[in-house]
Amino acid sequence: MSSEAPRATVKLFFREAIARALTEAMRDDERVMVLGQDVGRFGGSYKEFVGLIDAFGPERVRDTPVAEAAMIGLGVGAAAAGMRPLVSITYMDFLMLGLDPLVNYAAKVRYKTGGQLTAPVVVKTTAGAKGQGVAHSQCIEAWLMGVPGLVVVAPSTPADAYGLLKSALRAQGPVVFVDHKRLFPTAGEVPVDEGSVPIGRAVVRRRGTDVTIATHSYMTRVADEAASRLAAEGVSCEIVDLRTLAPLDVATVCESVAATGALVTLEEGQTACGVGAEISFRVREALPDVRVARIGALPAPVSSNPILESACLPDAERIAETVRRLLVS
Amino acid sequence: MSSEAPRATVKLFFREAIARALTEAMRDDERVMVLGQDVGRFGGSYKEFVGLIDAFGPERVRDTPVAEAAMIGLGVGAAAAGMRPLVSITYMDFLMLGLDPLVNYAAKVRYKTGGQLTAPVVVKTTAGAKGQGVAHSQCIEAWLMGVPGLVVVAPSTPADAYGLLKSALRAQGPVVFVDHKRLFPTAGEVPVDEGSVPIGRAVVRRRGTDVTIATHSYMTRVADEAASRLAAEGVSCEIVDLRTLAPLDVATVCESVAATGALVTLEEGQTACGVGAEISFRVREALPDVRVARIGALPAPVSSNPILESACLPDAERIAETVRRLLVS
Amino acid sequence: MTPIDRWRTMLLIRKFEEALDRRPDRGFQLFSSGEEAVAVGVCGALAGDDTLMCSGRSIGPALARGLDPADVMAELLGRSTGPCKGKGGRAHLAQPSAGFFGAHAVVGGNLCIAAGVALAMQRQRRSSVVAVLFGDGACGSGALHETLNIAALWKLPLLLVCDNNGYSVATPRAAALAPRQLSDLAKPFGIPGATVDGMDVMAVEGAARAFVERARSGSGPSLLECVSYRFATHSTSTRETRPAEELAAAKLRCPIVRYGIELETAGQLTAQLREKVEREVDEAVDRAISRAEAAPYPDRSEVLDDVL
Amino acid sequence: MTPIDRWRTMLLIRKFEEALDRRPDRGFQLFSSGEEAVAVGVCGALAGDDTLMCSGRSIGPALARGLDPADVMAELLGRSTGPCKGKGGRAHLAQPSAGFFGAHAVVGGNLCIAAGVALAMQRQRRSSVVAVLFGDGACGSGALHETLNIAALWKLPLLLVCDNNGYSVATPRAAALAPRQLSDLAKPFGIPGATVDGMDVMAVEGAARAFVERARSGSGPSLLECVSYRFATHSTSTRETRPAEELAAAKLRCPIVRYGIELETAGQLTAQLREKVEREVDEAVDRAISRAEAAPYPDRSEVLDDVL
Ligand SMILES: Cc1ncc(C[n+]2csc(CCOP(=O)(O)OP(=O)(O)O)c2C)c(N)n1
Ligand SMILES: Cc1ncc(C[n+]2csc(CCOP(=O)(O)OP(=O)(O)O)c2C)c(N)n1
Ligand SMILES: [Mg+2]
Ligand SMILES: [Mg+2]
Repeated sequence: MSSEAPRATVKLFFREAIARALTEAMRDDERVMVLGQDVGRFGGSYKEFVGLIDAFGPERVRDTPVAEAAMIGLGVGAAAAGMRPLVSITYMDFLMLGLDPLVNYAAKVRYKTGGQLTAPVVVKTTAGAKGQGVAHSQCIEAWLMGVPGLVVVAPSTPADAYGLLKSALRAQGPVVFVDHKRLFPTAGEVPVDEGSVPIGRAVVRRRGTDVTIATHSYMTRVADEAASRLAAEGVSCEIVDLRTLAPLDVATVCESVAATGALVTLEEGQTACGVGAEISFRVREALPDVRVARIGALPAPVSSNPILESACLPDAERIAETVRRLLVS
Repeated sequence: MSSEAPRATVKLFFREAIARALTEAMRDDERVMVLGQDVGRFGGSYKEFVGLIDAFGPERVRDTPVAEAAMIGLGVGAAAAGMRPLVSITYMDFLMLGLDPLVNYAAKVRYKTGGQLTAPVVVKTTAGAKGQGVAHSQCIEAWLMGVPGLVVVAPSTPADAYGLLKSALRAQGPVVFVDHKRLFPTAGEVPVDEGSVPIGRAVVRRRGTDVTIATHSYMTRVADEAASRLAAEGVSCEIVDLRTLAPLDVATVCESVAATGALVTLEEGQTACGVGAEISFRVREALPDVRVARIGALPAPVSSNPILESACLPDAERIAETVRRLLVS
Repeated sequence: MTPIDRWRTMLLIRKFEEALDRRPDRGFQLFSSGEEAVAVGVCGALAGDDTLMCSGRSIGPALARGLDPADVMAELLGRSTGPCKGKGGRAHLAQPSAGFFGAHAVVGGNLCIAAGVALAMQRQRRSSVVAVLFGDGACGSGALHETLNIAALWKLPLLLVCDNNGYSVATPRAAALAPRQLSDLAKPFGIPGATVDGMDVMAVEGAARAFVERARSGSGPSLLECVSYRFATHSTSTRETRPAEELAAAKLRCPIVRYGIELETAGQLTAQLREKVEREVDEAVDRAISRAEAAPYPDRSEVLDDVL
Repeated sequence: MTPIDRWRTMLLIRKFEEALDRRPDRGFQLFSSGEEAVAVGVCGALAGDDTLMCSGRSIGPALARGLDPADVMAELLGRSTGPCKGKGGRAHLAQPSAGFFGAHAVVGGNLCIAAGVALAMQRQRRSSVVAVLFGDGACGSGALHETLNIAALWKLPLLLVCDNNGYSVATPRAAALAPRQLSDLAKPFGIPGATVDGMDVMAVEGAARAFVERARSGSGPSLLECVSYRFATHSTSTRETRPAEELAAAKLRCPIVRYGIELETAGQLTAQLREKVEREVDEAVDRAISRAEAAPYPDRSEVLDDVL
């Protein structure tokens, strides 16, 4: 952001920010279309597609059967043939069913055809737990970070959801856009003027001096809650919201960690081979001596049982405790 | 191994070690069966099932259609209902097609049923590149390491292939057994006496003093080649063969690294959120000050083009160079 | 199952779900009111050694299979006295020892698992049959094709029951599925299929019985489509978008009312008996609720139990 | 396509593969000798604006679609002058600008991609049709079901061509697939299907032509099964396990010999013309080899190009 006058903003729910980005993209680019379960008249499980079918009709906003493999395959094939489809996979758990066309075709088609084809599809999918149990709660974005050819974004605010989706719908190749069940009903300021947020740039969400918390998606909000608690104890946390997971903006994290001297990575998913493991490695390549800790779900499936769900997932207290321990170490 | 008289051994190819383990397990346990493409009369793409159909008949050694999701689903369901199936997925790339039953059911069924059911299925699959191109070369074992409820083994020698498969076929829950295209034709000594290798224990393959190389599967052999080169230059490498990736035997790696003071992780797959990222994190929890470097494929799909395939994958020279750089750092 | 038991079980499902729905702590639930005849009809055709699987819409199937309502309620309300210790909940209810292999919330994902259970039955030379309930939504999924093909080749003792309630969430079946009849999907594989009125418990049970016997005799799988309707919204957190007239018309075909009238006409359900059964069902539901209420929640410390 | 061109193209595929097979540096290849009539018949029905996709068994399809043999040879031998710069190779050959959208080596994995390409054609209001070749093996995969269903619902301009060569690697079709005829798989979806002799190029082309016109006119997809036989082993590194008599009998049905006799009988292929065409084909193959030999390999430094 430059030093010019602050941009006028409007308050939008996260789900409205998604609908707005799609509305603008579909207005500007005839090639953009939406494929997904209940995305048409129903407007999406989280109402994030409300209004699109009225504006653009059922040819461009298509309800699909429950067939994740074909849904992604169709999107990928159409993308390779010149369209810009967004495919909605309501639960990230079921992205597993469509990994073959995404990973084995879309991510590789540019390479394997020597640049003749590319598949600029956006696969939008919803991660995270909210009382729906073991097969509707997973966060597998770390898997995608290890797939050359894929871009992965995971915004935490309506403004970034809007701006990153705009960028994703203009990207060169496939983008996985990860949102979160608990984010849809959150609200935030979004610039009134049309624009976009560049892929590949993290942002400092909260300034602090004692420790850097690097996180993404819904956990950014949980980190902020922890940071407020810690502030009351005199501990100052800087929060880096990664926003894009592939390519990772290591520079922004390093800049923060260089100043604070300590890094806590935070993700809702599993830590083993997770986002935090990767960030930690990359940061320590530049800053070998910083203190590091990571936080994620405990190594168990996420039950729909509210007690077990909350026991499994990171919360403000676990984050605060981890920071406290790290800072005395 | 104890200090008793050395056990008598016999030289077996890796593929023969697999067939032997299955033969013994099927003889001992009526519940063991094999499901896979071309596993019957044909004997498997790598001849690793040769002889089984003659010994145990087509009811227990079943050719399946090309339907990876159903193959794994059937194995998982049969396992939950009291059988001990081994499902063969010829290429790990196509494990993607069957991740839903493996991850969303098998890995979670014990948890979600409160211990009423468990699914002791073995999914045997072949990772790695050998001239077959972008969709037949991938190593995605790191994904599986982040799935609570899954055990993942990846032997590098015929003896471990035999012994770990024996253990896998007796495990409590689902096990993914990862072998490698380039390992099947390798030979090694296997104990004459029947036995097994415990899950969850790494092993030091080569003793050394200057640096620890932690690796698994075929890369263990490439590491050894690099270590021999480095030995000629006076650099002494210790090689830890992880053998089991989940649960990781961090203690054995740490013991080695505590002595050498330097760790290089080596895998054939992608480094981002990979096996090396995880090992590095875990080792540095115990030993924060060791020097660490990681090696994996370059961030590109693996072409069938021999020049590009070899440029993408780690080789002895890249390993040696990484070690040299690390030791002067 | 006696006629009165059939009616009682359908009523139990209805009242059980209504009671659950009234609880503010019920969490996310999928109800099956309107579809009781499908679960009850299928279970009427199963023997004790057979086993049932279903989708996330699992309350009807679990109760139809004869699970203790108190156990089911405890599980749904997250109590550790549930058969899954409160870990499974609605979408993953299971009690294999009671012939209920369980729910699985992945649409289509239960089909090949069910075929695997049937494979185990076959290999263990048991004469048991596996019945698996799934929605019309699952018929768009490739898992059905893969399962039909292998089940046909291997003659697995499997009854595939499509509870076609006309919608996948808000998408009408016709917008998502090209086949004229969903049971036609079995035909290319040489698998027998049938489509019956899923609001008619006797039609469901009759068709299921023939297919179960067929499977039991070693002749392999079959596909039964039961055309039903769901009276509730897709889930407790889903908004209603179906036309009000359609919903009203469907409610007139209520399987419980309909079967009740049949039994009355046949002189099998007197006003007195009806009152008695209704009272018993109410008591069973009350008991289920109070037993669940009295039961403890799991402790946070149990989060890592039963993983490996 | 003229009759002589049809015969020439089949001969080109055969001789091209034979020449490639003789090279020690050919790497891992899948040959289609015996199956030439399928690719050539289907391509005979396609217009210039249509596009073809196929499985990893891609040499026949690429040459049938009219790619320059020298370009194809360069790609297969890993030269950077190939249309994919030597990165794709056999399993991933592609030249979209020539109407060949390309090969994809995931069995069944090309089906929904092809449907997506057809969706793009439809949305772009082009009158183009997508033809996708796949093996009998792919018919066990759920991807076929999902693709058939959506293609039927959306009336996609898609011709699904199953080249049923009777085997998936070493597994006979009957051991892997329950349907009596693979084209029956289209029926439940209301999609027209046909099964033809895949060793008869005119039968393939005739059936394909009707289905392509249907698709072009907006009437949607169809499924064409071509019953063929593969003369070579599954791949250059696979052992042969099929009965010798079966193989010998199939070779008697060679599509090239057969069509050659038909043309001779019709007076369209004289001895002289035959000799001329054979010589031209030999020259084309020689030229392909020598052009490829003269071309450079990619440099190791190109490993990271074209990733993102
Ligand atoms: C593979 C998969 N995709 C999406 C979902 C989300 N989802 C849950 S229920 C449902 C509708 C299923 O419809 P149907 O099979 O007809 O069953 P019904 O809800 O009507 O009982 C969907 C799409 C899921 N659970 N699994
Ligand atoms: C999803 C998937 N599973 C397994 C394989 C390995 N594979 C390569 S070719 C092949 C046989 C396919 O048979 P078919 O479809 O009949 O084609 P054909 O080889 O006969 O041309 C198999 C199983 C694959 N490529 N993709
Ligand atoms: Mg339904
Ligand atoms: Mg074949």
